[in-house]
Amino acid sequence: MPPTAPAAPSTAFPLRERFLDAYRWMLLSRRLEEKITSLYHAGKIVGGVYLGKGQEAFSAALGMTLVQGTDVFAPLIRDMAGRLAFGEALLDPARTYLGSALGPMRGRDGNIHRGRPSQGMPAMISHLGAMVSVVCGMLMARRFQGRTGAVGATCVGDGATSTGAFHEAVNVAAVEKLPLVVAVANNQFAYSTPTASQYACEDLASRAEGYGIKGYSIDGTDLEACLRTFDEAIRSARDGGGPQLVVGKLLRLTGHGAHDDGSYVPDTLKHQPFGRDCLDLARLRIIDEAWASPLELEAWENEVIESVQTAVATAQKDPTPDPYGEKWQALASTWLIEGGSAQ
Amino acid sequence: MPPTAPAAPSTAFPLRERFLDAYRWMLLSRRLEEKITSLYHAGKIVGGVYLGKGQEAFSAALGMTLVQGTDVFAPLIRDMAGRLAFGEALLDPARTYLGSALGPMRGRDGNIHRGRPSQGMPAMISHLGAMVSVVCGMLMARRFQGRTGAVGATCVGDGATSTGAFHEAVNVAAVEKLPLVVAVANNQFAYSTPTASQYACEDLASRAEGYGIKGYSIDGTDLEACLRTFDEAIRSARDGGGPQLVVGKLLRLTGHGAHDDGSYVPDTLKHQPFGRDCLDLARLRIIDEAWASPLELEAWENEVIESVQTAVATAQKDPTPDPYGEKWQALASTWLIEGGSAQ
Amino acid sequence: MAGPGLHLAHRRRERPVSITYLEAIRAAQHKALTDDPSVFIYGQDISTFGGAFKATKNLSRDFPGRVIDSPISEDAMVGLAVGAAIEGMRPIVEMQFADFSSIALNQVINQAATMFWRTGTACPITLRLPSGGTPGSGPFHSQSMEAIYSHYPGIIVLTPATVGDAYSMLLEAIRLDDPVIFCEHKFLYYHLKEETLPTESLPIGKARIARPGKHATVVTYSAMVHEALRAASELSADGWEIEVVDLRSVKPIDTDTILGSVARTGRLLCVGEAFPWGGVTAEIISRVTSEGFHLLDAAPVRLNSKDTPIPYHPNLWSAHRPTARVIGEALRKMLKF
Amino acid sequence: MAGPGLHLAHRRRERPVSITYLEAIRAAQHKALTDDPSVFIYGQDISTFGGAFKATKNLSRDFPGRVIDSPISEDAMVGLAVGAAIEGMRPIVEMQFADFSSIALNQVINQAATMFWRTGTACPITLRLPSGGTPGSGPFHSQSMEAIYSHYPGIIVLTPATVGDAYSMLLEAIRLDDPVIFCEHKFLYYHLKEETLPTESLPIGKARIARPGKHATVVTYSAMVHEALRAASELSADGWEIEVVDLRSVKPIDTDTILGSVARTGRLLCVGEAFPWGGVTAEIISRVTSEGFHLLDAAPVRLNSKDTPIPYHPNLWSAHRPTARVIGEALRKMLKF
Ligand SMILES: Cc1ncc(C[n+]2csc(CCOP(=O)(O)OP(=O)(O)O)c2C)c(N)n1
Ligand SMILES: Cc1ncc(C[n+]2csc(CCOP(=O)(O)OP(=O)(O)O)c2C)c(N)n1
Ligand SMILES: [Mg+2]
Ligand SMILES: [Mg+2]
Repeated sequence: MPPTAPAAPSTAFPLRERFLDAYRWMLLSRRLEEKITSLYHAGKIVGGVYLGKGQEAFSAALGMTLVQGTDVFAPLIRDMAGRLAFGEALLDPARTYLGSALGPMRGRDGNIHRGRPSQGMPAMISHLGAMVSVVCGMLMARRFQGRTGAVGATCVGDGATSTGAFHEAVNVAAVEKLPLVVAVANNQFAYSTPTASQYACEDLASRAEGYGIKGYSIDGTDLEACLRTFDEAIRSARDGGGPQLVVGKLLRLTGHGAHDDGSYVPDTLKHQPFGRDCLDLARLRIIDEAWASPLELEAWENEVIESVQTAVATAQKDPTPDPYGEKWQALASTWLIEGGSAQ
Repeated sequence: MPPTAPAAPSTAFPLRERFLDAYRWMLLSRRLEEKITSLYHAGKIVGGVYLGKGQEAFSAALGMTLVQGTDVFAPLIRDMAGRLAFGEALLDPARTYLGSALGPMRGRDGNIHRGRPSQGMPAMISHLGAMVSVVCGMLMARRFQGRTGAVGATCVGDGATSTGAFHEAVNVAAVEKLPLVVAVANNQFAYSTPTASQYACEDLASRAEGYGIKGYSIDGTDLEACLRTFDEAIRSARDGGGPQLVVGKLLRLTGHGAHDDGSYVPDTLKHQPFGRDCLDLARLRIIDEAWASPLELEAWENEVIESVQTAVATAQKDPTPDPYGEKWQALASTWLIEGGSAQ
Repeated sequence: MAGPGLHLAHRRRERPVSITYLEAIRAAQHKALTDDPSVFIYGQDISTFGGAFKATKNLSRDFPGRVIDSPISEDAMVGLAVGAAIEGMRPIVEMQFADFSSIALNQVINQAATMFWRTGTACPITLRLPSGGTPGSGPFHSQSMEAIYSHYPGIIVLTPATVGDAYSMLLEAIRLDDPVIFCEHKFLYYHLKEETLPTESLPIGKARIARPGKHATVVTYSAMVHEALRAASELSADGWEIEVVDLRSVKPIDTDTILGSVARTGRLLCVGEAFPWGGVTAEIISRVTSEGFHLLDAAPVRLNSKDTPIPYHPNLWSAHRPTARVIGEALRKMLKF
Repeated sequence: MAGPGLHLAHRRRERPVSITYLEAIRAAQHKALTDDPSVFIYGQDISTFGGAFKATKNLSRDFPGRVIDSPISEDAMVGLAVGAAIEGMRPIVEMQFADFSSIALNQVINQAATMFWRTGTACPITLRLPSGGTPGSGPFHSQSMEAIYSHYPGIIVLTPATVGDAYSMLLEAIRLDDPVIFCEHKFLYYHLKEETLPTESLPIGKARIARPGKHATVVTYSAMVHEALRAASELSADGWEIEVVDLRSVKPIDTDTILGSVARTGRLLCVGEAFPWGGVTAEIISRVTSEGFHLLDAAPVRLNSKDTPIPYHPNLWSAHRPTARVIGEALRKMLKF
């Protein structure tokens, strides 16, 4: 797995280090998701597959800038890059997608719904917008417990901004001045629905003012912009600046899920600047700036592919959930669980 | 009951006529609510009593500017003035508050929950924010049916802006570019909760931009401002300008309900300009401008009191709901109603 | 609005090709849009995309402007439908999955369901809920929410188990003047096929004897009808004749048909896919034992899902919900007494 | 977290003044805030104002920063509580009225209730729902929502009927590691008084024989316990000894205690204030007839509210819900067979 960047020695923004780090997380995410997609088409994956292609820069920059162990990160369906960058073990997605009994969800929930809440990464429920208030609560707990300096970040799509849950939670965060960073990956579609049928404002970042919070609007395919903006937003939240709303303009470079060809996405959008592939852009930039040699780039590629293969191979050998061993206990208070004829 | 203003002959804003009309609706509302309050304290009212004191200018200006029969008006708990100005018969509130079987709700629902949905005035449910989308639907229906030129207006408080329902509905209205006017009576409190615990922005009107709709911020105690702003907003909505968000700053000059002394409202707020009584202000303005003589003012006062007394007297003689005659039918499809042992 | 019995008056025979449960739902919407200009459909991705399950495929092409994509705002979707219904429209709302209707609960139970009783204004809305479990769908794309909606007054809750019912009950639902929750089972969408669409059908509110029998009655609905039928044919090898009652509508419940069946068999098994506490199976047993106590020769039995969220992994999922095997076992045990 | 039986270990005797059901709720929260720094309360108007019913009066004064006013955002209120619980806090959320929890349903049934099963992380939140009817409160300030929450896995649903239970069950609820829906009945808030707070109590999950008897069993809960007790004492004038079982907790249900009672009496009447379809009464009858069929000498009977929204006018309201009179009539009729 890619190494983490050494802690920045000066207050100057360590662009090269961060950029390279992010690039490697993006690469890992892309290759892992490619592997998952081919497993999906081979019928090896149970349940849906939703991909982050085109959103890796935005997601990785966020995940990387958070500090695992201190901060909270509530990813959504296209945040493989951010998850890995935040510190999710590669085996977690591999096991979950492959239906292993040993993954964090033990076959009870799947794929994008994985998480480790007690380690700062809630396991999303499907209902869009619903995780934002959960992160608020995790931050409130830190405030009660005197654990200062923590930030909580969560991702949503353009579509999720239309949910009442999103609105209520962002407003609560603003009222409580919580160190919340909400990253909106505006990928121009919610499933098949274009933004014109989702909202009527120019830029979703313009919602920030109405909540009394700080808003940022960036090109989500530009890794440097993502890194610098999340650095600023997270620092500002950490320093007591209250909630931050970061909107990244980008394009979903895949169907809604692996089952969807996304044929409704018009070519005109694909040729817009925000329709470019952030991974390609990042690689070109690295070459351009000579931040890494072609050899290094190739080595990373191989390294990433190998770690993906190892994780997948491990997960494929795992046992699947055993329905006979399952005790069907939805309560921690086991003595209050009813058995009986009703089931 | 006060007469309606003659149709404006010119395009110039007929300030005097509108102002005087509005004043009389405000007066009627105030006197009716005073009567209801004293009946409440005498134990004659069933259920809660919520009053519009301090909000009559804002409410009446809205109700008056809408056209009954064409437009939709979904009032909330402090809109006695707006309801009457829109065309609600005085007997409707009188009967509802007094528990008459002959009121629009027939004893099934009470007081502020009254309405006549099929006549353009939905009967609010208690859940705040929930009526906004209903108005959207009433406007969508008009669009489908080719009934053009209609506007739908609804009122909410500062507190209701925190609901997911409010957010979802305003956004839907923006996406569909519906002729919706949302009037936010920012009376500084939601029950006991001050605005500082409700939202963190400077002015709720700043939310308009984030929805891509037009916003207005006015002094809700200034009747002229209310009349002119609603005139503009309603005209703009009628002309295809999409949703309009009008925020009126004012102070609730009463407890949350007749049961509440509102002792938590700090004196400093009461001494702010927006803490003044809009009815007093309007009367002073009339006298100042010599728009009506003291004799006329007195005549209106007497007229209003008489009509209130007549309505209340009528309602008091009405029969109360008869539980034995009640058929307990929640479905229009009567043949699908279950009787039987379960009840 | 058609009264009882009239509801199929104007139907003509549809072209006789093999049609799935999902296609029947699409056909019913097509017919409703054709017959009644006050019908429109509102939901996520239902317009040109044709819906997550393609239940509205081509409808926006055939009925421009009447099949509208909504934002991801379930509360507002239902609120909007209620408002339109007040004004005489007959909206259909498609939830992308039944599970997401939890967001709209308030508008359903408090706004739509109370409208007629409170104000005398009818509220003819139809909410289509793609319901029930399929392998790999997990806790939030598998729920059966009929118990939640049926508990509240002012709502009709339908659970079609056949292609024919998917078609005729949806058509009738749209014509009813009340809010209808239409629980269409995703497991049946593609599996279930019939040759033609029905030209006649039982009215809403009537249960159907899906298989006649005399030794025991299974009362069930939706996808579980097919598990019960499988169990019944398995038991027939041993000479047991199991009667299967398909409720069709869970609110109202056709108690008479159930009592009639139990009168014949003396034994009652209730099967539902929903969670075990309360719900349809409890309601049925409660009614039968209250109103037909003397008809029972043995204790009634019920089968529901396990009392946990619905698992994602197919291994767990198939153990979580009742199946033909489990139903068969329960029947054999019951028939011993 | 305390296991069963341990839950009252550290309680001392409270000062012996007359205390209402509402005051007991306040006292329990006071004690919880005192005993456990991880407890906090979140809700509308609960801080300096002390809540719409004054259930948190003075608590923000005594526990600064731990009793927090929320915006009018029920979904976010519960979501926030879940997040805090993940991190080891024990939040109490006050809904201003149970009816408004419809807005929070999704966070309750899908977020809180699935947390432990899905992730293994405990979710100890307590939702206080001021529930049930009072005269003049109407359709949206009177609801009893226990059936909705009990249907979903992963939730404990409590319905205290006495001052003592309001106190001890709330304390125990806060200590449990699972989401608890605490249905406190508004009709009992001021009416119900006891001399002291309990120092001991039955654990959650156990029902209580509120009145022993031998001719018939009434199983009920919350405010209806008192209607049933009134009916029972009325019938005692005619020599009938009616046993009244107070469920205390409707999920889980103490089926053994109920079966024990029915075994003694042979007759079962279930009474609930909630709507008639499904719910507690159906669940009880279904359990008793499934598990104790041979114990019954007559058909079980159930009484619920009418199947309409809850009326505002007291005339209608008193006819909508079961009362001592109606319960008495039902018992007399049942005792004839
Ligand atoms: C409340 C709710 N309604 C509907 C859905 C079904 N759904 C799943 S993903 C999706 C589109 C999401 O769009 P967006 O928020 O833009 O995220 P993206 O998929 O583009 O990353 C929808 C409608 C859901 N998950 N939750
Ligand atoms: C969803 C919801 N939650 C809680 C309540 C209880 N409640 C009734 S009025 C009120 C305060 C409303 O404040 P605001 O919206 O500012 O209107 P105002 O009373 O000031 O006119 C509250 C919390 C409710 N009616 N609906
Ligand atoms: Mg999107
Ligand atoms: Mg207010």
